[in-house]
Order: sequence, then C-alpha cells, then structure tokens
Amino acid sequence: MDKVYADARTALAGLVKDGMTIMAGGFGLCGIPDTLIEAIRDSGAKNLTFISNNAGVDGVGLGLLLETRQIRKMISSYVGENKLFAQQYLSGELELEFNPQGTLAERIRAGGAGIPAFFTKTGVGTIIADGKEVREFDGEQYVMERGLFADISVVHAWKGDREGNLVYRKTARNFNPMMATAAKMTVAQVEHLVEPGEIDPDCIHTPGIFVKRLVHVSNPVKRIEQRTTRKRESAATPAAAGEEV
Amino acid sequence: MDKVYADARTALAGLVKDGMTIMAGGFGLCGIPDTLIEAIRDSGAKNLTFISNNAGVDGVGLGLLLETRQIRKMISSYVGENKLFAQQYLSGELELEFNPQGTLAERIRAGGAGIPAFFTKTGVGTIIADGKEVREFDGEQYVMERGLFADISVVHAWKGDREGNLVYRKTARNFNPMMATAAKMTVAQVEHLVEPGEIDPDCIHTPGIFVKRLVHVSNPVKRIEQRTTRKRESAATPAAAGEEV
Amino acid sequence: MAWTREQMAARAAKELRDGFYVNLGIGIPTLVANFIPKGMRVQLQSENGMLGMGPFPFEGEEDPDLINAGKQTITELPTTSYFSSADSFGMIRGGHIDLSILGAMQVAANGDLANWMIPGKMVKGMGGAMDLVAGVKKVVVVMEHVAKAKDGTEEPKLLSACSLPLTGAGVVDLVITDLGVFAIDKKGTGGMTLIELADGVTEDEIKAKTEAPFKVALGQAPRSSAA
Amino acid sequence: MAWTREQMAARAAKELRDGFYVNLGIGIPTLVANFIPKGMRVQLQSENGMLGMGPFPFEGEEDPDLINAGKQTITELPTTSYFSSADSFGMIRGGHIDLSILGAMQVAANGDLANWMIPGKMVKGMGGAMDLVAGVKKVVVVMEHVAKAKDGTEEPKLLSACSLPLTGAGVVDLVITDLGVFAIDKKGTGGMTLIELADGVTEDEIKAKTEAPFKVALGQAPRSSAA
Repeated sequence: MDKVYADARTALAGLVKDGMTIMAGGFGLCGIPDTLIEAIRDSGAKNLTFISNNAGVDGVGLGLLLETRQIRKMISSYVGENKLFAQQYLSGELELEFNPQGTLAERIRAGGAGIPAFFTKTGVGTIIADGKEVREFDGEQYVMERGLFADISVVHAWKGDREGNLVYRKTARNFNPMMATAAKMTVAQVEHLVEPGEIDPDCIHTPGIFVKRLVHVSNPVKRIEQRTTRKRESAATPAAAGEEV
Repeated sequence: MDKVYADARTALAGLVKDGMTIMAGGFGLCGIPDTLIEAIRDSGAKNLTFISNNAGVDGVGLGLLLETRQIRKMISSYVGENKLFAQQYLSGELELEFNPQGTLAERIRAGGAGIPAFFTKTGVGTIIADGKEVREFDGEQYVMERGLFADISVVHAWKGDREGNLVYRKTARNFNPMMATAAKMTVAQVEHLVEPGEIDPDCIHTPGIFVKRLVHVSNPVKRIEQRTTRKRESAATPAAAGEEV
Repeated sequence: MAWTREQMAARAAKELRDGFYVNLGIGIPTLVANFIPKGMRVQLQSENGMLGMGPFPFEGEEDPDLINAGKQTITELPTTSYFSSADSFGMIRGGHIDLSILGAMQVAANGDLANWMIPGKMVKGMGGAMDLVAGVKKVVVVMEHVAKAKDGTEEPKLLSACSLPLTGAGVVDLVITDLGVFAIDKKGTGGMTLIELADGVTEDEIKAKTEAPFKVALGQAPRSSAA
Repeated sequence: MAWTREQMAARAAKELRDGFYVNLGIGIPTLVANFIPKGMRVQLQSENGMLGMGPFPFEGEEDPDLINAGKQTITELPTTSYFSSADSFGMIRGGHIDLSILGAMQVAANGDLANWMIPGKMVKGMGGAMDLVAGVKKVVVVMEHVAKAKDGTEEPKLLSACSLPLTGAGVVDLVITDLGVFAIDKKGTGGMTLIELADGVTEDEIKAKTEAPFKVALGQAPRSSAA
C-alpha cells in the first residue's frame, strides 16, 4: 500500500473516466499540479468538469485540456487569461459556472468537511444569488451555497512524505489544501519527497489521510504570469510598489 | 500599537465586563490559557458565558471561575470533571448548553469566518436537533447549526511574535486557532515570545491579524489529567497500549 | 464461556484493513490497538487533533501538550500530524476516517446508538461521539451483551428500540459483545443479524439475553465489513 | 484640474490608520501602498493567501511561488504569514480586514457597486471582489469620475442606480474620483454626500458629471472614515 507512484501517468492510471468531476489546485499558474494535468490530458478522458480557480493560460495548466477539448464545464472565479477559453465558451462548447473566489474556496472546504451547505453574505443582491435561498440571520441577508466534492483532486505541494503528509510553499498553497480533502481520490505531485518524520508534525498542512497517491516531480516548470520587479536603487520603496515590466 | 502587554492582568485591563461571552481554548487541561483565566477571575466580572470544550477541573482552568461563581453559562461538549460544576449545575446556578465536539469546533470556525449557519449530519435524530431546522440534501438528513462569535477569546500558544503570529504545539492546538478568529478581541498567552521573522511564515497557525493583545507567560504550569505510561521493557508495545497509572 | 475484554478487542481488530485510518473510543476499544496485526499499516486518529497516535510514553517522558481524546498522555510517531479541532472534525464529518470502534449503553436493531446520557443522572456530555458515529464510514460497537445492575439483575442492551437518548440514529454497522457478533443493515431494512458466537456460547443463550429481534447467519462473512 | 492617479491614491491613503489590515485591488488601489505614511504600521493582505505583502522583488529575485492576487511577483516581510484560500476568505468574510480599496465601473448613491461584468462582452469573472465588498469592514472605491468612450463621449459612473450587474449591494463607504470624494451612508438612508473637491474642481463641474443625487457637505470630516 505504498502511496508513492513512479510517475504521474502511473499514479492516474485507471482513475480518470469520461464525465468525471476533477478539482485542480493553484491560483493563476502558481501552485498548479501541471504534471498531473498533463497526465489527465494523456488519459484521453472527455467531458470533464473542472473545479479550479482559473483555467490556465494558452498551452499551460488547464489550457492543455482546452486544446484537446477534454473539458466540458469549468467552475471557477476568474478565467479568460487564455484565448482558447473565450473561443470555446463563446461557441457554446464550454459551460462555465462563476463562483466568487471565497465562496468557491468555502464550498470546497465544506465538501471535504461533510458540510452540505452554508450561508454567506457574498453575492447577496447580485446574480450569484439568483435561484438560491436567501435568508436573514440577525438582521443581515445571506445566501445559501452548497458544498463541492469531486471524483478526483490533483494538487501540487512543496514537500510530501510517503505517508502522504504535505507542506505547501508560500502562495502556492492557495486552493490545494481544501481540494486535497474534497475528492474520493486525491493525487498529489510533490517537489521534494521525504521520509515520514522529516516534516515537523506541527507544520503539516495536509495530513496523509487525505492523499491516496503521490508522485515526485523534482523539477516542475514554474511560470510567472506577471513578472513585476523594482530597481535595486529603490530599496526603500514601500510595500507593493514598483513597476510592471 | 505594540500588541505585547506586560502581564495578563494588564492585557485584560478594562476588557472584561459583566455578562460577556468569552471563548477559552484548550482540550481538557491541554493548551488552556490558564494565566489569562486567572486574570479574568481577578477582574471580578460576573454572569459570564464561557464557550470552551471543557470546564476545567476543581481549582484549575475554568474551575477557578466556578469557585468564584463568575460563570453563568457554559457552552461545552464535555464537562463534569469537577465536582463544583456538578453542584452548581444541579442547584440551577449554572446554565449548560451541550454541543457535539465537532459541531462546537465548526460553530466557532464559522463564526470567525463570517458563516452565520451551516448544515451537519451530527446530531440528526437526537435531542441535539430538537428545535433546529432539519433538511435533506442529496437524500441525507442534516441539522442546521449557527456560528458562534464572542466578545473576547483567550488562547494559549507555544510561540508568538510581536505581530501576533502564533504557533501551537502538538495537541495543545485543539480549539485555540478557531477561537482566535471568533471574537471581537483575542488575547493570547505565549510560552515563547519572538521577533517577527523568527517563525517560518509557512508554519504560522494563526496570522497576527486575529490577535489584538499578547502576553508572555514563560513558565506556565501544565497539568496532566490522565498520566498514562508504559514500562521501558515493553518498547514493542503497539500504539496506544499500556497501563493507566 | 463468554469472550474476555481482550478477546472482544481481538475480534474488533479483525475489522481493520491495511491502510485504514481508525478512531478508537475509551475502554475496550482502546485495547484494539494491541491487536493490530504485524505489518498492517493502521493510523490512529485522536479527535482532539492528531493523526498517527503512538503508544503511551515511558515513565518520565510524559508531555502535557500531547494527550489523546481520553486526556491520557501518549506519544507521536514518524507519521504523526497535528491539526485543530475544526480540521479534526472536518476529517471525521467528511467521511475520511475508515473505522470507529466505540462502547455503548444500548444499540437498537436499526443501528440506533445510545452511549452518552442517562436522564436523571449527572450528564457529562457527548464529547466527540455524535460526530464520530455520524461521520465515520464504518462504526463498530464493542460492549458487554447485558448491563449488570448492582443487585445482580441483568438488563439487555441490544434492543428493538433504544430507551436512552440517542447518540446517533441508524449509525452502527457491527456490534461485538462478549457473547457474539451482530451485523446491522443500518441504511436498509435488513435489521440485525447474529453472524458469530463467542466460544461455547449458544444461540439460545443469546436469544435469552437479547431484547432486539435478530436473524441468524452464522459462519457467513458479515456484509458490513466489506470496506 | 482633476486629481492624477497618484493624487487619488494619496487621498485614498488618508483612510489608512495605524495597525490596519488592508486589501488593495488592481490598478490605482495598488499605488496606495506608495503613500503609506512613514511609521504607520499597515499590513497588506493578498486574497490568494498572504498577510504582510512586501514590495516587488529585485530583478532576478522573482519567485513563482510568491505572487499577489493580480498574479504579480512580490516579496515577503518579517511579518508575513501564508494560509489557504479558505482561510484567506474566512479572514475577509469574517470582517477581520479593516479596509478594502478597489476600482469600479459604477457606484450608486445607495452604495451598490458594479465592477465585474459588462453583459454582451466576454466575462472574465469576479475573482475575490464579491467576497471583499461583502466582508471587509470599510470599502473605498477609487475610480475616474466618468467613463470615456472611444468616440470621446463621457458616461457618468456615479449613478442613482447601477445599470451593470452588481458586485455587491449597499457595500461602498467612500468613493474617491479624480474630481472629489463622496461618502455613502450604505447601511442607512442618508445617500451620497460630496465631502471634498479635487484642486480647482467646482461643485458645478461635479454636478454636471454625476447622474447620482448627492448632498454637499464640504470641509466636514467624512462620517464613514471614523474607523
């Protein structure tokens, strides 16, 4: 029952079926399980529903599965960084469900935690609330949202041990931890594969119970969407200041 | 706007008022903010409602506030490790609301995360569901539970920096992280006070935004309720086996 | 010749499978840890926020920051992870724990379970029991077949309907008593089935001590233990 | 003489207070970080899972694992913490962020905000904007006073009612445009009040370019900025 598989294709072998719902971690191109997404492409499965905050860019991340027309529906908060998406959406090939980003994150967290529905202020009075129950608690209006649970989740982590314990790095954490909890089968790609006991147990983000399969991807290609820098002489520039290049 | 106060009494000065609702972290006597609880006792505030998984033992933790009859109501999952509690409850002095432990944890997490209500399977078909909405989702019954939010939360952490970033240690984490998010004013006692930057930002359990005041308690008295050990010769004893002493 | 506490724990351990994540209650269920077959990888969850629970510590090595849900001092393993109570019960409620083994006051033929309060007596609370029985994939009860009162009289604990307030409705899959093993069709209408007898125990003895209606299918694999 | 983008950002920075936790949107709001007064402790939150956002990195030091919500490379500070998207929006939805400064397409006199979609055009999504305006304690909009079409015509953006689909209903506390500053009584019935004029701008110019009804109370401290 070793959780570690030789490569992404082996780890996903026999799992991906036509019509399945798959969650894919990442925010933009940061922390995306790119190697596992390639293996999903190679599986050839069609009519997939993807739950992912974004849809990749042309040729990268979920953009790969748009090229092969394997995606039937996206549940996301922000898309359209890639032209193919717009094209397939406008032609009606691709279905799209927008969720506010926090509602999406919470729906996934709820699905993994056995919460079928919850109430949130987000989206009250907007088209997001259309067709959903709106209820007042303590004088404020809230909309009811449902938990999300997938057939498969694919996530990217910085470190993982053979037990499946995962640690994420910086803002590459994003949607990965919740998605790891919200599928029948979670497969993780890790940059550093270590032995149990090597990760401080107080600093494990995803306990091994959530991760069924693990693959070591030692040299993932990490892309930057918006490379922004500041000049060396402007060391005193305050937070977030600088120029886009 | 330094968050660090000289001692627990100073940190709580002027905060605790009669009739307030206070959350106190800890599971049993593990990870309880004992020094802050003493300072609440010394404040003399009366008719307090406490949200805490347990009620301490005689003379320790919330047991201190039972002695002084400062608690009017407890919201807990398990109590009665102390005789005074039973006595005050049976005499009608003390009101008690039992919550299943997971429901209590989730209600606090929800309160901190702006979720006024959620649905859970826990308690369906039991007296816990009495008077609450029960609703079917996908063929299963769920009961609606409400978020909890307090006037003050007192928590215990292992390490904290001056920004209020906290790290908990082992099972002393328990209810502390959620409670830190679910009050107007969160006060933390930390065993080790460090400078910002000394804690790995990927391993911070409670971001500083949730902690308004901080006090350094370098030598907390940590009690053990059930001291269980195994003999040295039985090194091969499997998990959780051994004898109670 | 009923089963001893150890024999009941050993029988419960047969419900374990390689790779299982398991939550053990206080009392006889705790003993199940002693009967995990060698080489089988089982991780124990403690609902106060730990996965990968190790044995009790050596004397002098107790850590007050490291306790189980019974508030006993324990140790960690290389596989251990710690998390908050909210994350712990997310794990439980979300159906990620494979097996929960716990004690009971009463179990009904439909899978109802009562193990947290006796009206009129001081109530200590349900702790995490309601969450565990509602959320864990498979729930196994280990208990004495009958309750013995101080005056020596015996009260059945396997009932057609629980008389005590419930911990969960339709939640128990398997009951292991000192006299035998019962499978329960908790989601369906199949009711309770006696599937094993303790050594030297007869069907008649069980019938005499069981208020619940039950079918008998000895020697058949319990349907509910197909995990 | 309307305000420049920098002047608008500088005006928005006056809403900051020592100890504030702030979320800045893309565009002019990002510039507000350049106007945080020296010595004032303000922590910037990025909704993709970071508190304590630092400046852009030096060239060659970009880290693909460290980006802000606009997907720009950034840096960390000694105060930084990272967390999941669920925890990030728990922070936002739970009312723990003091101030959100963001752009808008339209704002109505009752505090309604539209900034995420134009029907008929390709919609990219709301991202975290709906969560931010619903959850953050105080919401400040920074935008051009009017929208300029390609043919040079101008459309008002401060309206009696938004015509575009809403991002949030009754959510905006303060609007800073290139022409002036408006306070909004979003929870009450007080409507919109012009409280400041940009240098050299007249009330008449603003009236001509504003479709929304508004009161005028120049030189008074904006009620809504009492944090």
